[in-house]
Amino acid sequence: MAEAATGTESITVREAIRETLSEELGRDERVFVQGIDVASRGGTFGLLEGLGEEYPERVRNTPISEVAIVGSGLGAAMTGMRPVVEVMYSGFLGVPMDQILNQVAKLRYMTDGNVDIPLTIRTQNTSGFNAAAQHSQALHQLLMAIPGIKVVCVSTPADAKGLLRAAIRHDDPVIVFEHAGVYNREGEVPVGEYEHRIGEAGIEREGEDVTVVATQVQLWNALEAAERLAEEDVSVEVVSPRTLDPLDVETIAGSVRKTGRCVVVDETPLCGGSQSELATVITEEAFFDLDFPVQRLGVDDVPTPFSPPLEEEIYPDTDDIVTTVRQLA
Amino acid sequence: MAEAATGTESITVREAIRETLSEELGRDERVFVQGIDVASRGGTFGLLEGLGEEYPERVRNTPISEVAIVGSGLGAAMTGMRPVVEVMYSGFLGVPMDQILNQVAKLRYMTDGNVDIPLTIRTQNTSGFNAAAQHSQALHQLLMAIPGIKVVCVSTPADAKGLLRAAIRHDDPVIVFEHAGVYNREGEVPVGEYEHRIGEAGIEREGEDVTVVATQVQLWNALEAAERLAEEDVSVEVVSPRTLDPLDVETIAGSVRKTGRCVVVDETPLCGGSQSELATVITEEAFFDLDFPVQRLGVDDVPTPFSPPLEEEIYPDTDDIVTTVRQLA
Amino acid sequence: MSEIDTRKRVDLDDEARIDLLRTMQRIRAFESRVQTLFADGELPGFVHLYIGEEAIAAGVCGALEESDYITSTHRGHGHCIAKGHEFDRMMAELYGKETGYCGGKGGSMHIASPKLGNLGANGIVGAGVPIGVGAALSSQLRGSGQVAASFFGDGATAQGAFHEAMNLSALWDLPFVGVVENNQYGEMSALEEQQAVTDLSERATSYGVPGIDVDGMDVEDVYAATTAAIEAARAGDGPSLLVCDTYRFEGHHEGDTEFYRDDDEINEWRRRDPLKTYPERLIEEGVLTNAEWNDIVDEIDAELEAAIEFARESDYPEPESAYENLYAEEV
Amino acid sequence: MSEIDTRKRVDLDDEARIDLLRTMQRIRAFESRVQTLFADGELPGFVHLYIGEEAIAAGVCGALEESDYITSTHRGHGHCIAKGHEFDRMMAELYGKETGYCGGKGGSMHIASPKLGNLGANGIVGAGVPIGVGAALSSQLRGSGQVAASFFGDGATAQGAFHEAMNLSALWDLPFVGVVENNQYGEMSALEEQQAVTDLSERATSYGVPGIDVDGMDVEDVYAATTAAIEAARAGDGPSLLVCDTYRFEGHHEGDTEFYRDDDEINEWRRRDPLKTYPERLIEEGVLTNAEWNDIVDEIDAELEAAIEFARESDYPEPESAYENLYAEEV
Ligand SMILES: Cc1ncc(C[n+]2csc(CCOP(=O)(O)OP(=O)(O)O)c2C)c(N)n1
Ligand SMILES: Cc1ncc(C[n+]2csc(CCOP(=O)(O)OP(=O)(O)O)c2C)c(N)n1
Ligand SMILES: [Mg+2]
Ligand SMILES: [Mg+2]
Repeated sequence: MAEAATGTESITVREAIRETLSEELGRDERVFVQGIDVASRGGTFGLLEGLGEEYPERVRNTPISEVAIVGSGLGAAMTGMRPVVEVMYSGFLGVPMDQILNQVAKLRYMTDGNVDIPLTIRTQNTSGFNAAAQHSQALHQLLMAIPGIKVVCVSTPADAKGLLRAAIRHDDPVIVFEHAGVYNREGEVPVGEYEHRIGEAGIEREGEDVTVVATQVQLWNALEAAERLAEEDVSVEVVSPRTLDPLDVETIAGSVRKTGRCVVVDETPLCGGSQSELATVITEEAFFDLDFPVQRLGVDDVPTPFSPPLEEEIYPDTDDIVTTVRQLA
Repeated sequence: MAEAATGTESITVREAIRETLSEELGRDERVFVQGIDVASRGGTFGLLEGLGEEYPERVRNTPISEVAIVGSGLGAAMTGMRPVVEVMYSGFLGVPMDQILNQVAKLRYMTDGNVDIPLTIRTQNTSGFNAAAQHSQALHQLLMAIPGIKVVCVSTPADAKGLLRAAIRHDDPVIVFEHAGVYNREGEVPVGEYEHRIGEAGIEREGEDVTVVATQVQLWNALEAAERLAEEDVSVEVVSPRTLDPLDVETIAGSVRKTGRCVVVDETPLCGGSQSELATVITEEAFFDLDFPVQRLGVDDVPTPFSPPLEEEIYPDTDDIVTTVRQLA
Repeated sequence: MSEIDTRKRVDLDDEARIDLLRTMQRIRAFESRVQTLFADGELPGFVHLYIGEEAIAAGVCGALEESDYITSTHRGHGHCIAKGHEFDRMMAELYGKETGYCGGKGGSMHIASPKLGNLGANGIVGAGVPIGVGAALSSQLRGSGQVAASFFGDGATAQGAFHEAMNLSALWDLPFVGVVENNQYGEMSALEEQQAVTDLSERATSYGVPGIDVDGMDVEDVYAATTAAIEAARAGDGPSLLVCDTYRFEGHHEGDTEFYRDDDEINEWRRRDPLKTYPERLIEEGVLTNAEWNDIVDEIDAELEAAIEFARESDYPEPESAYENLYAEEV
Repeated sequence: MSEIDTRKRVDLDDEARIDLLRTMQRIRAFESRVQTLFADGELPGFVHLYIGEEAIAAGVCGALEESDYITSTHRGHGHCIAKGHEFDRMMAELYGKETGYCGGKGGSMHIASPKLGNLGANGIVGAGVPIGVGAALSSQLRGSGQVAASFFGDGATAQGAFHEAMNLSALWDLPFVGVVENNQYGEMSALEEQQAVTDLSERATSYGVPGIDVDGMDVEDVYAATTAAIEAARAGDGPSLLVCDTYRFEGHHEGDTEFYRDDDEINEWRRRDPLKTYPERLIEEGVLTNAEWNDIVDEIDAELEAAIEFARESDYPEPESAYENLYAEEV
């Protein structure tokens, strides 16, 4: 944890990301940002607007070359820089996957720790924009399955600030999954150089009856569901993993040991999804306290269709969470 | 199922693969094989030796261009051919990952079924060859997480023949994970045009006390462990999933409902590994019959180190399976 | 490898020339209506318009046979229209309706009918090129005489997929035509900010492939170059790379503020608008009267309005259909 | 973009020339012993030997400063030796011992010491090129004056990663040198079976980068070309691509039966063996006496035997160390 925060302010995820990048660029000359149209347009969804003018040398537009974007970021990270590279949509991660799987994630290990890799990869999951199958994906489950790169996921403005800063200052490669669906979400954020600890989950709402573990858009749905269920006297504890790999098993399983019932909600397809990983470690840690098997909500193993009613169909929503919790409670 | 088999013969996995490819090339002019050095050297581990001379037009050496190898296979599959493309090591799958993730797996869905994609991708997991981190990987968990491509894994000679033939004749994309560690394994195979059904698991050994679900090298270890445990009067049922996606939940969970105890052994790293997916669906289906949480054996979330004692350390072996089963029994 | 004479005059009779013009106008009209429909909030998702680049799709697909293949891009409506896709099912797809070419699953970035030889529009820059090369390989193996053409942008030439595919197609003398739609920008960044060498036809020399500079604002030049490339391809002389200079008159996608370019540049290019210059030329050359041209425009507009009506009145797909057609063989 | 005069004579005094020879001999001696040790079953894993290609590593690394960077390949022992890695820790790594450069975690395909400027040997063909370009970017951003050179094979030029990296390095004028080790084969397939254009220096023109044909059997030619490329790089004139013609005298990896090439071809190339021609030349030119050369050979052999002894006597790493050093920051 860098400096203690004094007070909070209410900002959006979008603002938190921009602010944090601006601050880190200002604080440390080794930090630079590269990606497609990051300097001019401000990257995906215009998040970084103006940053290119503030730091013309260190906010760099690249060609449309994800292998080179990630690979050159890695080379720079091994040689004294702290790059923050952007892959516009998580759906594009397949393009530079070898650089991530075999280079970024393995080079430190293969050299027995003789080099640090302070590389941050920013990308974002998308749902709800009718952007169709290639652009609308949640893909953090693939990265969780790769030892050697840490995976964090941004749900709230505090996450955006705390996790992105932690990633940039971290000496290991970290991939930060943002989500297009939460960029305009507003929330309280500690002022100052606030940093989340990588590997620490957060209890976003306390409760007694059922634990809901949720990320990104689904975290907001879970909080809404909890609100609605409270009216029915069902007390829901909402846990945000924040760091998906490494996972804060203690906090998450601790909650489930208390409630005995658990729902995991995420937007990854169910087969091989993050839900399965979470359900498994929760079950291992809290087996004898569980009244029912951990319930998983996610996409039922199809790509994301374009048409609005189809896209709505496949993603979990607040109603789905409410219904599932009710069945357990 | 094509034709009924009459009798069996004992062959190796290696022979079964070569034979099946040769037969399918002979039977159907739409089938062709491409990959690095497949024609001359016979591909990875010389498996396809001589096939290039039998079918010079349809067994094709490619440049070292996995994106083009897979992508052109896809284009050919959409236009009347039934390509079998080879990615030498599963560790190289990161290179053509976008073609797999966004093209092969999504094109049928995105066109609402207006095109079939009878593409087979052959690759192989490796362990035990001191081939180090990039070449020694089990990566089928990444593919299981992608809806739109079916994932099968070859453990025995019968699998090699039955699954590879099924993949080639299948109208959907199938990725066949072979394993360098089982190529020389011998076993009984039904003669004739034998085909496994995609989506069907196999009970490789019947037992009453504990279910061990295992693949590839670990399946052979599991069978060995079962043999040893039998001497201690522990009766182990060994299940081979064969098809990892779609998974034959009924057969696997059926076994666990009977035994009440389950160990899943695979060579994927534990976080996000196939073990978590299997443990989750087993737990969901057999929760109230389980005496203990499903136990997972795999790699404890590191890449594969080169040095023999280190590599031995990280992979499960027969002893590990025996010990784990004993704890449950 | 063959030498291709791009300046070879192709025989285009009046009817053929009018067909080229009609195709361009179909695209222009379609895209213009899509623009307003999107602005009106009628169309969900992202939309990348082809306005300004019509001569390329019309010229290339005009030279292809119906049975030939194409792969398309995120900016793909023009390719669809030129390859024979109908307005109504295209429009329905943009609305996300069940009557769309993809039953609503594809949308703007993925409209395609493989049955019409369109192997897919692609949201991944560069990813269609290896697929196109695979169709060419298939054609070669089957001895079918078909050609495959892949459309892609200038930006895509920075992607590894483009290079791997070009090398393979050249190595195996595949009947393939790579069509670079060089509209001077990849998203909001100019060509020279993305490519070390802006003369993209240079990238053909790496593979010993003819790299042909084409005036992408002149449908006949595109047609002629494509015809030559196709002839070479069908003759077994291997692939070509056509670098078509063009310009998109609208933003990268709808909603783009276009802060990165000025009106002078846009106006300069607008003077070369193929939907201005080509009808003028045909009228001047007596191929077409003004009245006939107006009739064509009206006819297309009428068809388009009917298509919009069709789309609007079509039903959304049943939600459950989201789970259909992922696989041919269900278990 | 700069014009590089590759034929520019470089000043090489006697000592420098002997150093180049010594480096080559160090590589040859090392690889030859590795070959027998592997045949004797002493070394686990896969081994790809650099025998025949020594002039490239020696010439390139001879021209680099210690603080400059390289990225290496599956055929990387020669690069390591030329970049200053010691025999003993290299040999220990090949044995999988804890005293190896990577504590036994890397092995033959991944020996590297980032502290010596070697950013990693790579088992993925082509994957080191973007990493090298990133080191050059870092150097440019830090204003450190360092150059990065990436070694890769002819086969790797068919990989997209190579192209994306070359374009980026050229676009940004990065201090980067791409070194193609064109040994005429990728695995068991000849250059012409893999590359549509076998003159690989053509691939530089796509990026406006000097593509320099280098005699990869002549260490001074390699040294001269690299020196020119480095000068241009340090002057801010951007990257170069050196295409070094060479030949591997042994199989692709140990165990390769070499069915795909005949003795005539091998013998033809062996006549140009730099470990035959260069010592002859230096002796002929009076730079070195026969006796001095023999001393060098003996000295290296002695060091090598000591290194083997060191490796043999070193311990295997503790099994638990398999779980160490994945991360700098454990949670
Ligand atoms: C692999 C990948 N990277 C980035 C993007 C985001 N993107 C969509 S269109 C586009 C620009 C493409 O430029 P170009 O190829 O010139 O085609 P144009 O849009 O100009 O027609 C980019 C970067 C993408 N879709 N895929
Ligand atoms: C991405 C990838 N594909 C395939 C391989 C298997 N492979 C290892 S070395 C090699 C040949 C490489 O040829 P080249 O680049 O010319 O280097 P050389 O071995 O001749 O030095 C191949 C295909 C690999 N390691 N990585
Ligand atoms: Mg463009
Ligand atoms: Mg080679």
